[in-house]
Amino acid sequence: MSGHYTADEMMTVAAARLLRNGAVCFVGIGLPSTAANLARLIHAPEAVLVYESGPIGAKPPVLPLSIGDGNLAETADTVVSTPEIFRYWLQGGRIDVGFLGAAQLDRFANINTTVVGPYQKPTVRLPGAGGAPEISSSAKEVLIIVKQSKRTFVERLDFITSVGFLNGGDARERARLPGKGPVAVITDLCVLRPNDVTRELEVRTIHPGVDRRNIEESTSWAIRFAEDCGETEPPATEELRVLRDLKMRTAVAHGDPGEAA
Amino acid sequence: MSGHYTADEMMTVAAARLLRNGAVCFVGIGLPSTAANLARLIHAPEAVLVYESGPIGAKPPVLPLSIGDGNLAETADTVVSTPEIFRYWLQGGRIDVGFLGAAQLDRFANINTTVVGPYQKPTVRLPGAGGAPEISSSAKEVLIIVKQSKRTFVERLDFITSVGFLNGGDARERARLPGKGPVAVITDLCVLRPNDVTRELEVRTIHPGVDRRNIEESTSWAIRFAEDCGETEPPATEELRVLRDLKMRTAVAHGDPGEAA
Amino acid sequence: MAEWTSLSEAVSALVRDGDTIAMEGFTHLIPFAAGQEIIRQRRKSLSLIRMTPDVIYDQMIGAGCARKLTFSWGGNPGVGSLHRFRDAVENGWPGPLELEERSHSDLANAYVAGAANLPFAVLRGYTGSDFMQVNDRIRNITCPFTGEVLAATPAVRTDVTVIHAQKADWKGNVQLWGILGVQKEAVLAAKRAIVTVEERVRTLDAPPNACILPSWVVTAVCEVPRGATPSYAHGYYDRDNAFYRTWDRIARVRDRFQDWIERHILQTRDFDEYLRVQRDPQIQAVYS
Amino acid sequence: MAEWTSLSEAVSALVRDGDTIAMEGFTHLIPFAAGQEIIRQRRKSLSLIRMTPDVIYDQMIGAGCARKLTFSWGGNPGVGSLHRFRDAVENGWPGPLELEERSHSDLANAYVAGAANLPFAVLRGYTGSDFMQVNDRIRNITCPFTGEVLAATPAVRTDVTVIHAQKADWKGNVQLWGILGVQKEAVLAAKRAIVTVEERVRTLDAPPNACILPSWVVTAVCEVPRGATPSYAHGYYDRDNAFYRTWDRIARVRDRFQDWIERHILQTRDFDEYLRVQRDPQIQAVYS
Repeated sequence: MSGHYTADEMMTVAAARLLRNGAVCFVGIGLPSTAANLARLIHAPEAVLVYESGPIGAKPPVLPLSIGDGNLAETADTVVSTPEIFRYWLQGGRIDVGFLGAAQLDRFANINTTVVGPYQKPTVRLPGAGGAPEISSSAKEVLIIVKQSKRTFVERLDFITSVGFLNGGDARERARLPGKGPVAVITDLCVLRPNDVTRELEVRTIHPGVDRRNIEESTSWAIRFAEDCGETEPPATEELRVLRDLKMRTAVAHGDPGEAA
Repeated sequence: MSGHYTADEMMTVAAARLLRNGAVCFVGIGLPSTAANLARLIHAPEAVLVYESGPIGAKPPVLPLSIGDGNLAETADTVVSTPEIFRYWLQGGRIDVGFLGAAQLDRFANINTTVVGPYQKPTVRLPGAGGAPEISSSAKEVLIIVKQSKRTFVERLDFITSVGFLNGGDARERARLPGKGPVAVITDLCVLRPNDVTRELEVRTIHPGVDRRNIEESTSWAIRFAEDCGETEPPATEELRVLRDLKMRTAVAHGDPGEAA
Repeated sequence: MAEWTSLSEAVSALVRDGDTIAMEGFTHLIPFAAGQEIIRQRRKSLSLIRMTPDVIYDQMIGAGCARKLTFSWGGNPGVGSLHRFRDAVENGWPGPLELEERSHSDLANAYVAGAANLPFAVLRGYTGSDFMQVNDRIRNITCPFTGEVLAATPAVRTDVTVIHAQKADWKGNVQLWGILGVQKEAVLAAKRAIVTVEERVRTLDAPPNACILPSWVVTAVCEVPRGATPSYAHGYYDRDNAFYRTWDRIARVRDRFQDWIERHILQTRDFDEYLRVQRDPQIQAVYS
Repeated sequence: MAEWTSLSEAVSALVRDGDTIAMEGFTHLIPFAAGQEIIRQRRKSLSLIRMTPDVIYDQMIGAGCARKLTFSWGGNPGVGSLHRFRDAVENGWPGPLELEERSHSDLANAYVAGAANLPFAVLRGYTGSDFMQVNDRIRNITCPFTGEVLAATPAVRTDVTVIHAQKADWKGNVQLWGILGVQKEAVLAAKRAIVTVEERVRTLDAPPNACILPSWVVTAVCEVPRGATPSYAHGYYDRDNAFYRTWDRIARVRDRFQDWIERHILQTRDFDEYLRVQRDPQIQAVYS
């Protein structure tokens, strides 16, 4: 145990713990990249980090700001072209874990990163798909890391960019998607996992200091809690030390402490 | 002019002359490779030789024995994978001239390198297609070099491996093949070109010392001679000198004079 | 064979109003100098293609060069939104922008199909997503052997592709390394190709199997040192992360954006002068 | 993660009777040592895949390992025929050999499809040829955008792929260079992969964008110096052209071939002993 830490730190640490050592992980930029690199520096030194820009086995000394930073290429086992990454490595079935962020998601862990509002006349134009549709379908399993709020945890997506469990139940299997889909969603409040039967997300562990009301008020649908719902293990001293070191090094390297998350 | 030379030398020199400087040439091993490299050493120093094993812009100091000799890779501008050669460079429409050999061909310059006799129970099992079917269809134009005899110039192919003009006339255009097909066939007796209308091969120039009877007796069909059929320019002293130098260097490098053709 | 020219001449001769144009570079080697020269020469009605529009297309869209955008991820990497892109899509400013939206995997495959002279690409993708409802150019295709249904998308072919690379030799053979993105495919899918390079060298001395574009697939090659800044050129200079953050402030407001374009691009003669303006602390004080 | 083992152990554990197996290498880096170990361990009923069967498959076919051959060019490069291949096809000796015949372009594309986990590949090919009459696995497919008709062929997927490479590091990361052929695709299209290498090194120190197969796509890696002879290993040794010519004489006659296999492969313990026999002038006098 560890004294003071932020909700973001709890989220990142909880996400990092779910990446097992040796896993080949297709890493999204931002929160997923932070969590994956934290895992690599703590318990998963043999995790293989793959970025869609082409590096395979990247071991960046500081967090990349963009998906194609030079330190990814310099530290990778090899750097292939972007078509090859998507064709041979992701679609080819070589990725154990896809690690994604999300702008919005629904109770079945489907993701929207495209638009808020109607597609042709959006209220907010989001960045779009990137690699996520094929990561979410082809990776053997998917982890999603996202800050929880009524804006992100929505009743109904305006656009399905990347699939989770579609309408739930065996819908994903019936659609013959290669991978088994999201196995966990990690937020700043809790860790959720899909129900074995309905595939609806259920809160499995609640972060220390958070109560059920907080979670319910940060979710647009009537969220369920698993029967055996417990408390998330708080960040260990070592986890916090390594995470803070990493962020500090990153801020120094990129010349802007404010943007280093 | 040049004193004594062999029919093979005449054939190689006549073929080499047809490769224009600057052309990007997809080169078959054996006779085509000899002719293409002779051209490169005489009048076509800027010809770009592409081999199906992956080298682009190969400038081998001696003739390669195999399609993937090390000197092709060492002297190339770049070496790409075999899939890339066929996908981006040949099918991609980047090849000006495909330079092919043949086991058998017919009057419309269709080629057989697959079987003599029925496919399922062949009298002679030939090596097969290699790159030829797609070279003959995708290269902007094709040159064929082959020794002429009733065994090679046949009335009817047992198997069409690589297309020339199919049944002649506009059959090739109707089949929507990307390239315009064989523009010349160079043998040890003569140079043939397709008739503008029927696309049947016609003898355009006869090598010195060869007469029409020789050619007729070396062809299984009633071969036509162009109205303006003339004599092939005999090898110049310089052409012979460079060819013989190349073959000598090749024989020394490969340790077997007998195989260096 | 590639001809060595100035960037101004290359854009003038090879980029035409209404062209379909790809300017690729995946975070690395983004051809910013060329993008700005296109703005400077006031090209219009371009159909822009790029996996990640990035700041290069935010500038071109805001400056009114674009009629259409084909893309797969339109954010400011590591910072947030592309405000000019959003303003065009959300408010039609400075003019309407038609979108053709795909996923990275799709667009990468579509470039491969273009390079390979195929009319379409096949991929495992989009199942369960809403893309097919908004893009009728994403269709299904059935495997003739297994009966499986896969996604098909049309190949990307361009009138002109522009990339930036580390170096080229005197003949115009181009070499790039590090993060390669989709540049080779984008060049091979083009009718005409412009390559800007950090430096012109006597010989490439490239390692075996390096990524080389032979001179004869390139139309014009231009020596433009730092031509990829604010992105980076592996082995030459780092990414200017501060500029990407500053861009967020510049592009957020139309007036400020227009002032920036005017002062940095339209009133400068070339990229060298742009770099001098960009380094002038007095001028830059306004934007930070 | 790849495990370092002896070649004998790798073949024993990973190659099974009846397997579909690709052993690639385009003239360069042909995994001869592995092919001979498969003969030595008397594997049967293999479905062999290789663009150019070359002498490696001539040996395996003649030794009775094969049930089927998928290929695109079956000659002895620079010499002439593969006599054991021809004898199997023309006379069914030592047993019937089913052929699945394609063009190079097709088979290269089919490996790409296998590596990319697609059930089929699309190419411009075969138009006007007789292939479709003898191979019902070459079919047509129609572009859903343009209506063009193209060729489709089934992907290659293998139980096991075997390649030879220049080097691997202690973790089993593999590097090859020079003529790359279709090896990367063949490994990625496989359930299991065996890689023999010229040498085991501490670190690869590879140039950017070198052709690397990460350890975790390889099952077993084996140090077998000269393991590609009589083909060659770029940077290590040249092609043994004389052996390719000698092979023509050995393979032309069944008895002589069987005697050679017996003496060189079945009666030797491993590839090192094969190399000693191969270098023994007294033994070799018989075959020249």
